[in-house]
Amino acid sequence: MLEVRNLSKSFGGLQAVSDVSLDVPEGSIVGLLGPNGAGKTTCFTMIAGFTKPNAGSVTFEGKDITGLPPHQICARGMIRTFQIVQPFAGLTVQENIAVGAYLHHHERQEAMALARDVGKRLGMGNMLDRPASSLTIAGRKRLELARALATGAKLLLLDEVMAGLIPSEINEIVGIIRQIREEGHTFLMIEHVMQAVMSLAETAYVLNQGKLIAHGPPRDLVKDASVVEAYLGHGAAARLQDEHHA
Amino acid sequence: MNFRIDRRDLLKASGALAVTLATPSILRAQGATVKVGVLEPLTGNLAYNGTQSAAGAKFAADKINAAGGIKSMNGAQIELVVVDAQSRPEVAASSVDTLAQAGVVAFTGATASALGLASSQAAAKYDLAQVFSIGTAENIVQRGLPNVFRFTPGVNKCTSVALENLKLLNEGAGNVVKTAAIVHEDGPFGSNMAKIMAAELPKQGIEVVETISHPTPHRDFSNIALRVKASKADILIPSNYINEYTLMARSLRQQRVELKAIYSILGGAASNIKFVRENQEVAQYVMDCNHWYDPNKEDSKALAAAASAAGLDLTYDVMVSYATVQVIADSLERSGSDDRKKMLEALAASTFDQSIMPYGPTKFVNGDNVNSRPVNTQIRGEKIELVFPKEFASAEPVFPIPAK
Amino acid sequence: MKLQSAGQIALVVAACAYLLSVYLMSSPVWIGFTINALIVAIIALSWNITGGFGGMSSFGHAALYGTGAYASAILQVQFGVNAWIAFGFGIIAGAAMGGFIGALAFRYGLKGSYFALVTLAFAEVLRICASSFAITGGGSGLQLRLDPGVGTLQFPDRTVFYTILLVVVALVMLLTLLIKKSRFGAYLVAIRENEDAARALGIDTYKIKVQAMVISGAFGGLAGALYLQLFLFIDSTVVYGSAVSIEALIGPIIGGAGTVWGPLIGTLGLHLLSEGAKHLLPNAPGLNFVLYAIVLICAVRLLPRGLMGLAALFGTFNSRKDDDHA
Amino acid sequence: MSSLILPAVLSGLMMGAVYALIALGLTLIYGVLHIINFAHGSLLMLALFAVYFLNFYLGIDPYLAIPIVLPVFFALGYALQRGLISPMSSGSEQNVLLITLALSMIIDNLALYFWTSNTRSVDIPYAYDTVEILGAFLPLGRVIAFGAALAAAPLLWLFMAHTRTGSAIRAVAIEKRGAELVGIDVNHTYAVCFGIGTACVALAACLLLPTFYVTPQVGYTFVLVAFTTVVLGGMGSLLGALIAGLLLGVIESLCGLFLGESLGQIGIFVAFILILLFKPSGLLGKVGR
Repeated sequence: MLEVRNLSKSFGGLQAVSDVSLDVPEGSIVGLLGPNGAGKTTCFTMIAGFTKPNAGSVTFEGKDITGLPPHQICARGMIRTFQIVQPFAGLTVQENIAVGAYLHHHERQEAMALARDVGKRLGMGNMLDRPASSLTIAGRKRLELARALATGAKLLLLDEVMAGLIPSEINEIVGIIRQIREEGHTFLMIEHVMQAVMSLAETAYVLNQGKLIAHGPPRDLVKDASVVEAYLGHGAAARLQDEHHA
Repeated sequence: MNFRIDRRDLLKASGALAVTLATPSILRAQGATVKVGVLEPLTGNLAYNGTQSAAGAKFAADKINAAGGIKSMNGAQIELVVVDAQSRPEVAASSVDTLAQAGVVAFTGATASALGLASSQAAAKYDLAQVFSIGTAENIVQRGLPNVFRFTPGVNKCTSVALENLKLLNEGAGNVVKTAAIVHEDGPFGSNMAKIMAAELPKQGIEVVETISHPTPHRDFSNIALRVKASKADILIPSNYINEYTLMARSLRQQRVELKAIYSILGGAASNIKFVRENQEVAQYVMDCNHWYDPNKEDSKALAAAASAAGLDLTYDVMVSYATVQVIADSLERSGSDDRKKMLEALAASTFDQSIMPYGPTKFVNGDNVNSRPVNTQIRGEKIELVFPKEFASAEPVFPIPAK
Repeated sequence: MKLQSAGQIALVVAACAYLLSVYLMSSPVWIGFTINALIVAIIALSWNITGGFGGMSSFGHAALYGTGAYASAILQVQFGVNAWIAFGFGIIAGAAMGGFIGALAFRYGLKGSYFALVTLAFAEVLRICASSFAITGGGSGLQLRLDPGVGTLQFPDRTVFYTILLVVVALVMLLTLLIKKSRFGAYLVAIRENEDAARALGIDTYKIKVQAMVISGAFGGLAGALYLQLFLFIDSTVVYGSAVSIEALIGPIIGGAGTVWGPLIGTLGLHLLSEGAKHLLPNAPGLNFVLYAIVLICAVRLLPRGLMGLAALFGTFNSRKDDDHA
Repeated sequence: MSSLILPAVLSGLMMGAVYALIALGLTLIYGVLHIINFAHGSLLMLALFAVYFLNFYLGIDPYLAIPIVLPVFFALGYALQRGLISPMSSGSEQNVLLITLALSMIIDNLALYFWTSNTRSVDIPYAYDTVEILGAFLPLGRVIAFGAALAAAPLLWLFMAHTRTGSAIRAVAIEKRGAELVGIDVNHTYAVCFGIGTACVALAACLLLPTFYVTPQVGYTFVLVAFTTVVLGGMGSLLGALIAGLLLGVIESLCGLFLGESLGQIGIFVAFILILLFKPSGLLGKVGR
């Protein structure tokens, strides 16, 4: 569904992303992992059209979308969310979702009806009329998902949708993502919470210092020495091995 | 603030505040009175001229009242109703409503043409006469409004009289002046004056070698002084407001511009005594064709004394405003009524020749006083002398500037 | 419009009652004063589209106002075009100027105070141009020939003009309401709150912002063209001066930016305040502005979300109706 | 005309120095507090009056008034920010705008009421003195202002770079929250910054008055140019303001020479629009938004 080939980006002299390729098959959940500053979010911004890559291509459903502006990419059915969720504060929850729904439903009544529908599906039925600014972090994360779903997107790029949540809230979101996937959506998600990635993603890619260092099923990746080193520092894999044996 | 406004809304509904708010400032109130409006910009960028004008009107009213008021109305005292046009046309127009509500019989104003155009148009709806103190734009008297009475000359007359006087002066000096540079503000007066000058000066054998317009305010006159200097003009003809005139005069001096004469037209500073005091050296011998009173009249002397007692600089704004109140008082005397329509008739029929201005008998044709005229003043020492025409002159003109 | 509280309803009722009471008072002072306030209210409503809903604070709405006034005046004075047609072109010219400024400014992603200052500069450029070229009458400005009549859009009877203005203001507010309730309005608010999130949700933010400037420009041009028909005279300072730009933003902010009624209520409130100050200090020109400014500062302190925001705090309804029935 | 180009450039530089002086204070306030101080022009006017009255009543030369006027205006600026702008605005940018607008109305109209709108200028013995440079006569007062601007901008920059107060101001400008966390009193720092900005405008007044005049409206003559200078130089950049001021002075002077003085001022604003469109961060600005 999504094919990223040899994507590269540098800011000034700093190579933020170099030569990244990844595939997201339809109906799958793919994780994008890596330590802070690895270039994950930069990848997202390029895939979703917020910044133009220096090199490489992004193909969505067989069509080249490299360098298209975000709103056009969104119109084709791929949408990103943001790590720091900021609902549209002046609007209610339902109106927030409707902003997404307006993409394919120009009439207010239709958009609001769809927004209510999506909101209910994500368990926000009782807070539709609340001002979005009154939501908790978990509520805002859900709202972010709901807005994205309301656009009718087929592929959702989720940027740390679980960061800042307590375990019970994480479980709820994991459940919701599963449910959405059942409805036929595809996910590419940046995630730090390994527990979530392990339980959700079929495959994951690991970025370090802008380069892909590993990919495969998450369960295998956590055993990969280079991945562990990237997260915990040089020599960590060896130390872990030692501890394991000790 | 919120509840205050709410309370106002309630009051308004009852109409109570409408009456109180509509009552403008009243300077005098005693016995039988007749109200005359003064519509001037007391705040905003025209505040200086507006305040001077309002002061002039007050001097006139005080003088007339002290002399027994309007005799045909049993000595009714003139009560001035002063409103602030805030240097904005829409405020000038709505101030006319305030004046009408207050029951003025006529009003004087409004310093700038833009304000006067708006106020006289608004006043036309009330058949309320506006006697223009200053209102030089010619379209003021070209709209066919029956309530417009421009007592003082407009830009066309100011410029043509200035041209005539210049011709006489130049002939008297053996036609030493052959080239001229014009520096003017880019407002209606300056632009029109420059247009007329460019067409007429060559007919008197003076070539216009440089014409420079500048905005108001303008911060730096170095370039202008340099261009005047480079043009090698014999005479500089400026027309601008006092601030710009001050800066220009300094720059001319600093850039060592040699001129045979500076001959300004409605110059903002050349007939301003404050400018003369603060800029003694550069002000000397500057000539100005402007609104000015006849210094020999008794009323003029009294005005000069009153202004000096009040610590007020005697500018042309004070003089013309004084005179317009005189004109209104004369018409009141003849109509004997505070009826606005009768006032219009009385003004239209005015032949008043007792004002402090050196004008012939007043005669309004299409609202323009055909017997108004500007005069020439010249800065001499610490004084501003009237030098032209001869019959009112307090000093002989010095032209060109004597070599040092 | 969904008013959120009894306080807001009271405020709106008070404003309407005031506007209608002007008919009953038959006082020329009040009608003249309210006419001026209503013209300002239209430019305030114009500012509200971009500044209130879209969060793009402009300091140069005079650019739109002046363009509307000058376009109409030039057509009438220099080309003898019928007043109605010229009036229409005034609105179009305002819209075009809005689109032009928006297209340039947003193309390069100007936001916040940068956008504010660039609009200010545009107004200033236009003011200088208008005072320099012959077609705009240069420094002399442009004067329409006094010729009362429906055909020339000149109404000497001010009650008639007042009624026309009321209808125009009502129409502009109705359009504002429709915008607020539309996809476009929701998009504008989304852009105001978080432009990146809006882009991610498929909103062509550049297009929406330019469109908002076009609509704002049309309202601004309308206000300018109405000013011309009322006073028949304009010059560069009168219509392109910064006083217009300030009036355009001060009313909505005090009244409540991004609301339908805020700009009107704020403008009326401020005009009443200014008139009241003049009344309280009649013989001290200048001091009335000081009083006005002091009250303004207090108002800013006490009304962080404008009059409508304050009123919303009083008598809030507990049971809110569902929004999509509106 | 060509013989006038050099003198025009020189007099443009002289005028530009005045713009830079006025913009210095504004750019400091703009760069740190992120507010557009609409009262800046009014504060300039107030300072001009202060200098004028010191000269008129006490015979103090405008240049000698600097050590008197600067501390007074620093205190005034500090008090305004601490006592009025900050508490009244509740931290909202729009509110700050309205408050500085209202403040300028108050200052302007009080000045009009108490001092009337008369044009005043100081009578000093060297009013007409000039300095001859490359065949051009430059007013002495302007040359002094030029030198002072050249000195003031780097001095202020050094102050910001190398003093404790300076680094506190910079810290607050970059990251308010973070500065708070490391124990910087943000409100105090803001007020100090506003005070320095106001003192800068007072310095500009001392240097401007010998070659200019003062009326209650005089602030408007400079305030728009000052904004332009700030943005052109890069918001918050002191050296940028200096360069931009000089550049604008020259642009204005040359445009005035070739397009006519009326249209000449358009050069300033066209330069302004162009820089905002193509390099919104300004000549020496670091961050563009």
